[in-house]
Amino acid sequence: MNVSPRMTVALTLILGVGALAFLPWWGTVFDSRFPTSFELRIVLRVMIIAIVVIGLNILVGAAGLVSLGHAALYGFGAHVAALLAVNAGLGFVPGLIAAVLGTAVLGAILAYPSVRVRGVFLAVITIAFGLVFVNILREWVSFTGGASGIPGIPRGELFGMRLSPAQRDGFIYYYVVLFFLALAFALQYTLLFSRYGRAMRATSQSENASRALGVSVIRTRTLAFVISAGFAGLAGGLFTYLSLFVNYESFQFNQSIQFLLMTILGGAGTLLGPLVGAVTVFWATVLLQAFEEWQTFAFGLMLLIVLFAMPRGIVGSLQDLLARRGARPRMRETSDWPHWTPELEAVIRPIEGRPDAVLKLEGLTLRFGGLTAVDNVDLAARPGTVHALIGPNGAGKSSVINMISGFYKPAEGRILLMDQDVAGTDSAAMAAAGVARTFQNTELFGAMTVLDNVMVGFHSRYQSGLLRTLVRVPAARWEEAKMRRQALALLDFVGLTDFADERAGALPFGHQRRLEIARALALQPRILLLDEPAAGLTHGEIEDLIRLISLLAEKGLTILLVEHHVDMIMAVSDHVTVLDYGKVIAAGTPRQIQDDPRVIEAYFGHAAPGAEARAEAAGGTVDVSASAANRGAAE
Amino acid sequence: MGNNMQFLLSGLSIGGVYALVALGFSMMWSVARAANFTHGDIFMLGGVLTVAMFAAGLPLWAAAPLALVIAMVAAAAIERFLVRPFNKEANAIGWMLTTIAIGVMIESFATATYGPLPRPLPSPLAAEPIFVAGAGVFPQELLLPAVAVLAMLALYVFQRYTRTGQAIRAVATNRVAAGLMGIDADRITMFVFAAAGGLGALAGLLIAPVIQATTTMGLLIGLKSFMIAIISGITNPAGVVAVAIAFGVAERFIEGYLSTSARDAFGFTLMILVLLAFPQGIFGRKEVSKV
Amino acid sequence: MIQTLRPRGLGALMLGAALATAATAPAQAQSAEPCIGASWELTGALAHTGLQIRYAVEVALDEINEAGGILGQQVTLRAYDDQGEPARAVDNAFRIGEQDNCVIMIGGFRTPNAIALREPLDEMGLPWMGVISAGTRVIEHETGENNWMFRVSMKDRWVAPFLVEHAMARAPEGRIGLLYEATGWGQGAVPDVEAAMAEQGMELVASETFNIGDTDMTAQLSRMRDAGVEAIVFYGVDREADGVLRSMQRIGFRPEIVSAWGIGGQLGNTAGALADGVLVAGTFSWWGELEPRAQAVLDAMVERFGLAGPQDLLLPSGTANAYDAIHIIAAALEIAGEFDREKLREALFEVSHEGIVANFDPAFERTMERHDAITPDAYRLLAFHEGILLPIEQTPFGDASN
Amino acid sequence: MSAPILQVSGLRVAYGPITAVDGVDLEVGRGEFVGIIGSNGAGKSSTMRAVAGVLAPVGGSIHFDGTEVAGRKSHEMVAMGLAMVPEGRMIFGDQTVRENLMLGAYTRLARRDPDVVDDLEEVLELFPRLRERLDQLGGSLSGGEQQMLAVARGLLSRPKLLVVDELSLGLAPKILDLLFPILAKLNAGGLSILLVEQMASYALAVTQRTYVMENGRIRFSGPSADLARDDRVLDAYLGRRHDA
Repeated sequence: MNVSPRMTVALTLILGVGALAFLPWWGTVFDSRFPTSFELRIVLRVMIIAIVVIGLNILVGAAGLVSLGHAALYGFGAHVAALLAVNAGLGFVPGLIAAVLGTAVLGAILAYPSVRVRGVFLAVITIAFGLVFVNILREWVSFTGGASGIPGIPRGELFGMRLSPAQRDGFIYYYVVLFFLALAFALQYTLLFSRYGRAMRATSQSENASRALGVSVIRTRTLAFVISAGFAGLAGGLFTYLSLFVNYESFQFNQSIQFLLMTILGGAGTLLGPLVGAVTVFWATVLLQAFEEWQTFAFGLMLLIVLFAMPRGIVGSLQDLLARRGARPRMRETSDWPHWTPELEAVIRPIEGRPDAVLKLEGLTLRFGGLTAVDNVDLAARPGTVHALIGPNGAGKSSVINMISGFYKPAEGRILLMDQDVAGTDSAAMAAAGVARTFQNTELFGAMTVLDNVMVGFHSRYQSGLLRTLVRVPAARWEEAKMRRQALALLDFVGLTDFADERAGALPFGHQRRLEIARALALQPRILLLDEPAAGLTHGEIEDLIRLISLLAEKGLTILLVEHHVDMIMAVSDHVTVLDYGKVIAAGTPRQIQDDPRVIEAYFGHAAPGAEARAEAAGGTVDVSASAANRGAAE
Repeated sequence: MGNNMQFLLSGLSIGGVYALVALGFSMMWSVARAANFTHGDIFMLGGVLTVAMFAAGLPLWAAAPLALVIAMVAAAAIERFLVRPFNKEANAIGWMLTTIAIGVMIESFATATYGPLPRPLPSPLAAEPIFVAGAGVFPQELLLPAVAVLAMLALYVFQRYTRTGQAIRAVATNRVAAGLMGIDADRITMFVFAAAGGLGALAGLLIAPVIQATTTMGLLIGLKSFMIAIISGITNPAGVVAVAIAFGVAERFIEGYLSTSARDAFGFTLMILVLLAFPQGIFGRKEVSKV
Repeated sequence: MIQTLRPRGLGALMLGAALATAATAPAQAQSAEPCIGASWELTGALAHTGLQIRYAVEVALDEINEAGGILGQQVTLRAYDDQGEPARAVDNAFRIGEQDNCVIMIGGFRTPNAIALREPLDEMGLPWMGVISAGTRVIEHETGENNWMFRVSMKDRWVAPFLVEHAMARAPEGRIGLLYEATGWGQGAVPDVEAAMAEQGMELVASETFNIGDTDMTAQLSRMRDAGVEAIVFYGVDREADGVLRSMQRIGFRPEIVSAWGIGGQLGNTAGALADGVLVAGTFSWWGELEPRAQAVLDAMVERFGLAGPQDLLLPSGTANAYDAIHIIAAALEIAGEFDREKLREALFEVSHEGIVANFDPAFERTMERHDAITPDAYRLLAFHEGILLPIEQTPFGDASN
Repeated sequence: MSAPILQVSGLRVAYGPITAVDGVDLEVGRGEFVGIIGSNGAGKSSTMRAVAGVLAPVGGSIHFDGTEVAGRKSHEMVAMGLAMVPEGRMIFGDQTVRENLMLGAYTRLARRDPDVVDDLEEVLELFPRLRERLDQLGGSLSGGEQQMLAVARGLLSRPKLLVVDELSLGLAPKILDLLFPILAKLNAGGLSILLVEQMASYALAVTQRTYVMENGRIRFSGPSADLARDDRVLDAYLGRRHDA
């Protein structure tokens, strides 16, 4: 059974909103005391918290950034709304807008240091932020009321209706919150399944691949922070108008931990996870009251059990289970590849104007500390050709690729892309300028689908901005559909159409290599850098890869190929440059290179005097003169 | 000036606590690349167990070492059964939450059995203050920075001159290579967690006579010490101890010259700024990322 | 599918549904259950406060139920944990008022948790009885209207002059400093104390604060010493008071300490002799000679909860207040004649009750100020002597009147 | 002749979905010097890592010194007498040369083997450069010196079998001319050695027998002297075909 995200959202919105909308009237219809305003209040509180958790899910689940200070953002929103209501007499709607925007701005400020570090450093910054925030709230008594908080917040009004969750007011506030929850849920969907969501997931899974595809890691993470903060601010504002009293105690470190728990427990990165997590954890805290002073112990134990039993969270683990049970033993087959279709004409195009070289390296040099890894390398890749860069392990080939793609800054020399010196440009900009690359140890976004991997490659080519994307204006949807068509064409090109919905990490290795090439092509590159694309491939796959590279060159794409697999270099390349110890030791056609004694020595070693030593030591004789290297050199 | 001396002495005391606890974080991080959030609770156990066993009639000379041993066993068990299985999956959030959950359980268990209130631990070194340049301090408090510096030196000597110590350094540098030397990296890691737990618990029982042992005393100290370890560049023990003590002193001077209420806001803002300036921590080394 | 659920359409739909049914909603008028709800701390650093109040509440309810209950019905206690967080206290209030449908709710230790209850109590029409938290704003609302909140405890606005008066009596030059915890209670007391000082024609010479969990107060105390403080008015609880005393010992500065009710018996256990002479405002002490009725209550608590004696009653005033509060509620319900919240509220103004803390006659009056049952004339000064918190008359530290 | 010191059969190694070694059989006799050559990514190092216990094989068996050891951890293998000089050397950069060497003797120090001191002396005779640098940090050594240290460190566990993974990696020919003879000398002294090497000519010159690996399998094997004359070896490297 495979439930698409789209169906999940539609069903959840219809059934969930329907059920929740009916809930307050249950008692009236069925003549029972249920639900009392206690139960409704719990539902309300969970709905508000779920909005925070949805926001956190975007940050943690999509962008892979852990925030242990989210309660502070939530509290900031709550205080903005409360202070504006009490001091400025601002109403519900402007108050809420201010809460959302204000918190989003705070999120941007917090993002500045946060997105530049990872792991525990990020955790420390968010923890510190949360503690500073609470400290300020508590101590700035004249402004925030300190621990006594801000009481007497006037109930909000909307179109003349009292925004109260009480029955005599028609549960109006309940419906307001429900509306915002549904909105948040829908926005979560449109965001996560847009190019922005894909970019976030991409940066969390491989920073390098993201940069290589023109996705700015810093900007994407900042965006995730800001959006996540906006959700927290919204929830904070809603909380203020529910409780009509705020003080710092609802926004402390343990609350941040609870938000994170809800996210992880529900299933980070899943659509329904935040809802399930918020409901589970909040209800647990209510139900576990029966354990009195042992309740926190029971809470910890429950968490531990869930974390051990369901490492991907409740929804994530259930999805895995469903996927496993529903996995029909359908053989997915790779179609014939490379498979050219007219759709690809829009993606892979010859360079206009036919310059004499798409890429030219002049005196390129790279140093690590005292070590010169790349030493004064010259190279020119002519349009529509395959230029191979070879050399033994550690010769500096990958370093050259890394400089061209902007991952390393050269110490000296020029990198001319279409006659423009781009040396030192950062990698995301380099990608946007048309330099696409693959990685030696495939850097796929393993947890994303095969199709999404390719879609990330289109990121820098979209026209629609954030707002249009989130609201899904027709132009944005049309654009998305177009990119999707092109992505499918690229998958078809490498024979992976059947695998489009598979997790990329689950693909066989050979398929991963092909996917990486398809993804790089999505950039509509001027030059494609392939870093050992044949490593780990079977003979048959290498044959196909050779045809693919030749076909691309034929279609006018320029390719720089780093490879160990000599068969392949000889078969596809028009020109070969050989590096050893960072220096160019030979350049020419494959045939010239093949018989160059310097190349043979670099690859194979010369006749080692060690052989004689061994012979002496062993007292035997070894025919050193017969060593293959010598013969090779002699030929 | 008397007040400055007072702030310095008081700061040394709390700084010593931070230093001992942060040193544990540093040790655990070095061998396991893991931040163990139960460490604050191990610190608490050091104090609380000593008090509880002392109250149960055990003499102090027996209660204190016994508390240390229990805390060390607990720390080792946490490594074996919680950190190790989760660390393999490289799911940092997963086991960070796991250790948080265990921390909640430890604290809650302690509160339910020991009670929520602080309880005293008599110590001859905390009965009468001594006076230095017009400032008063309990000898017990000066014990803390002294023990912290000693622990750091002992750690240095241990790692430098003993076989196990060199094995710890080897594991910290490269687990695979350590295994190829015949070192059981898993056992070494567990040993380090136990040792770190011992230092944390030692801090807990040493400070107990001054601040009274409560079951909630681990949370903030643990959190702050962890952050201190991170901002000082967690793998350098001397740096961690120096920054921890400096942070403790800075806190007291902030309290003295600005206000008590500004202490945490200033302290934590300082931390954020330090991380902005030194993304790898003050004494941290930049880890080269390979493409 | 998703397109059909555009936010605007959805919102309109829900608004419409809500409006259509709002008019037909019947007002629920139901009589309440014979239960007393409570929201206080059972976990965390203040977990003992909930447990301590519970001793007295249970014993009072036992007495009442053994004597046939209220209006012939056995009365139960429904106690919930608020973990010290106001929002959870509000959750619990709804649970008590709506799900359990109790006739009244009693409150716990923390002032913010009580302040947060104002609106929900109004909404439900649920009477609330405070037994410890003393914040002025719990009872005296800025709106000038308090329908449902009552209290059998001290009130900071009245405590402040009491503390200042006793502090002044012990400060020859009237140099008083205020030292308070950074909580709603501590911060809320600042204006009260300042006002009380002004009434004496004086000003505070120092005002210092500390955080919950702080143990080193040398910075604050050094400043107070430099300001020449002779007596300290203290708002805080046992744990931080212990820190204060040890810091005082460290810097060799020991002014008189006159504390609000936050300090209980535990300070004697932790600080020992250091606590000698610390004065605490309160309503009751379980040490020393007790009236027979109070002695019976103490015996009952000791027996039922396996206590060692008065040393285990860490909130002496709070437990005594709670005991009296339950009896006042019972008496009011007898007057009301049924378990009806509205009638209970009205009856509270009619009750007269001879309690162990004071003679409540009447317990409450219709002015907002007198929603507090205990008036300043019932306040007592207690003092630590040899680790025990005693009425000051039973100690060598003078009597309450000087 | 006694049983081989190392006998590997049907070995399979995988990294997640990627199979790196696919059914490898090989053996090293006692006192033998055996090489494995092949181009980058052929599965040589993965084979070695499985043999040394750095990673667990997914299939096949490994008999070392008469015991089945597949799946044992590397530290157990060291105790049993297998030492590995890992690819990339893996020197403990912030420990001194002496400390690095002592870590090599870790298991022996644990059982208080009195011969360690003599062995250290012997190893330093073999690598006089290391004697000059005894108190320098491992990280400050040149690449060649680090490789010497790695070999010396491996020897100090007094192994029955020394496994050397990519001795030539990143080293200049000058250094290799120094290092390979030392391995030959050690072998002549009776040490069994399994050498994985990309630089085929060096390996073929010093070893007695050689396996040629390609794509996770043994493509062919034979006496090194014979293989050194075999065109197929060079062609496997340079992509030349007989028919071309």
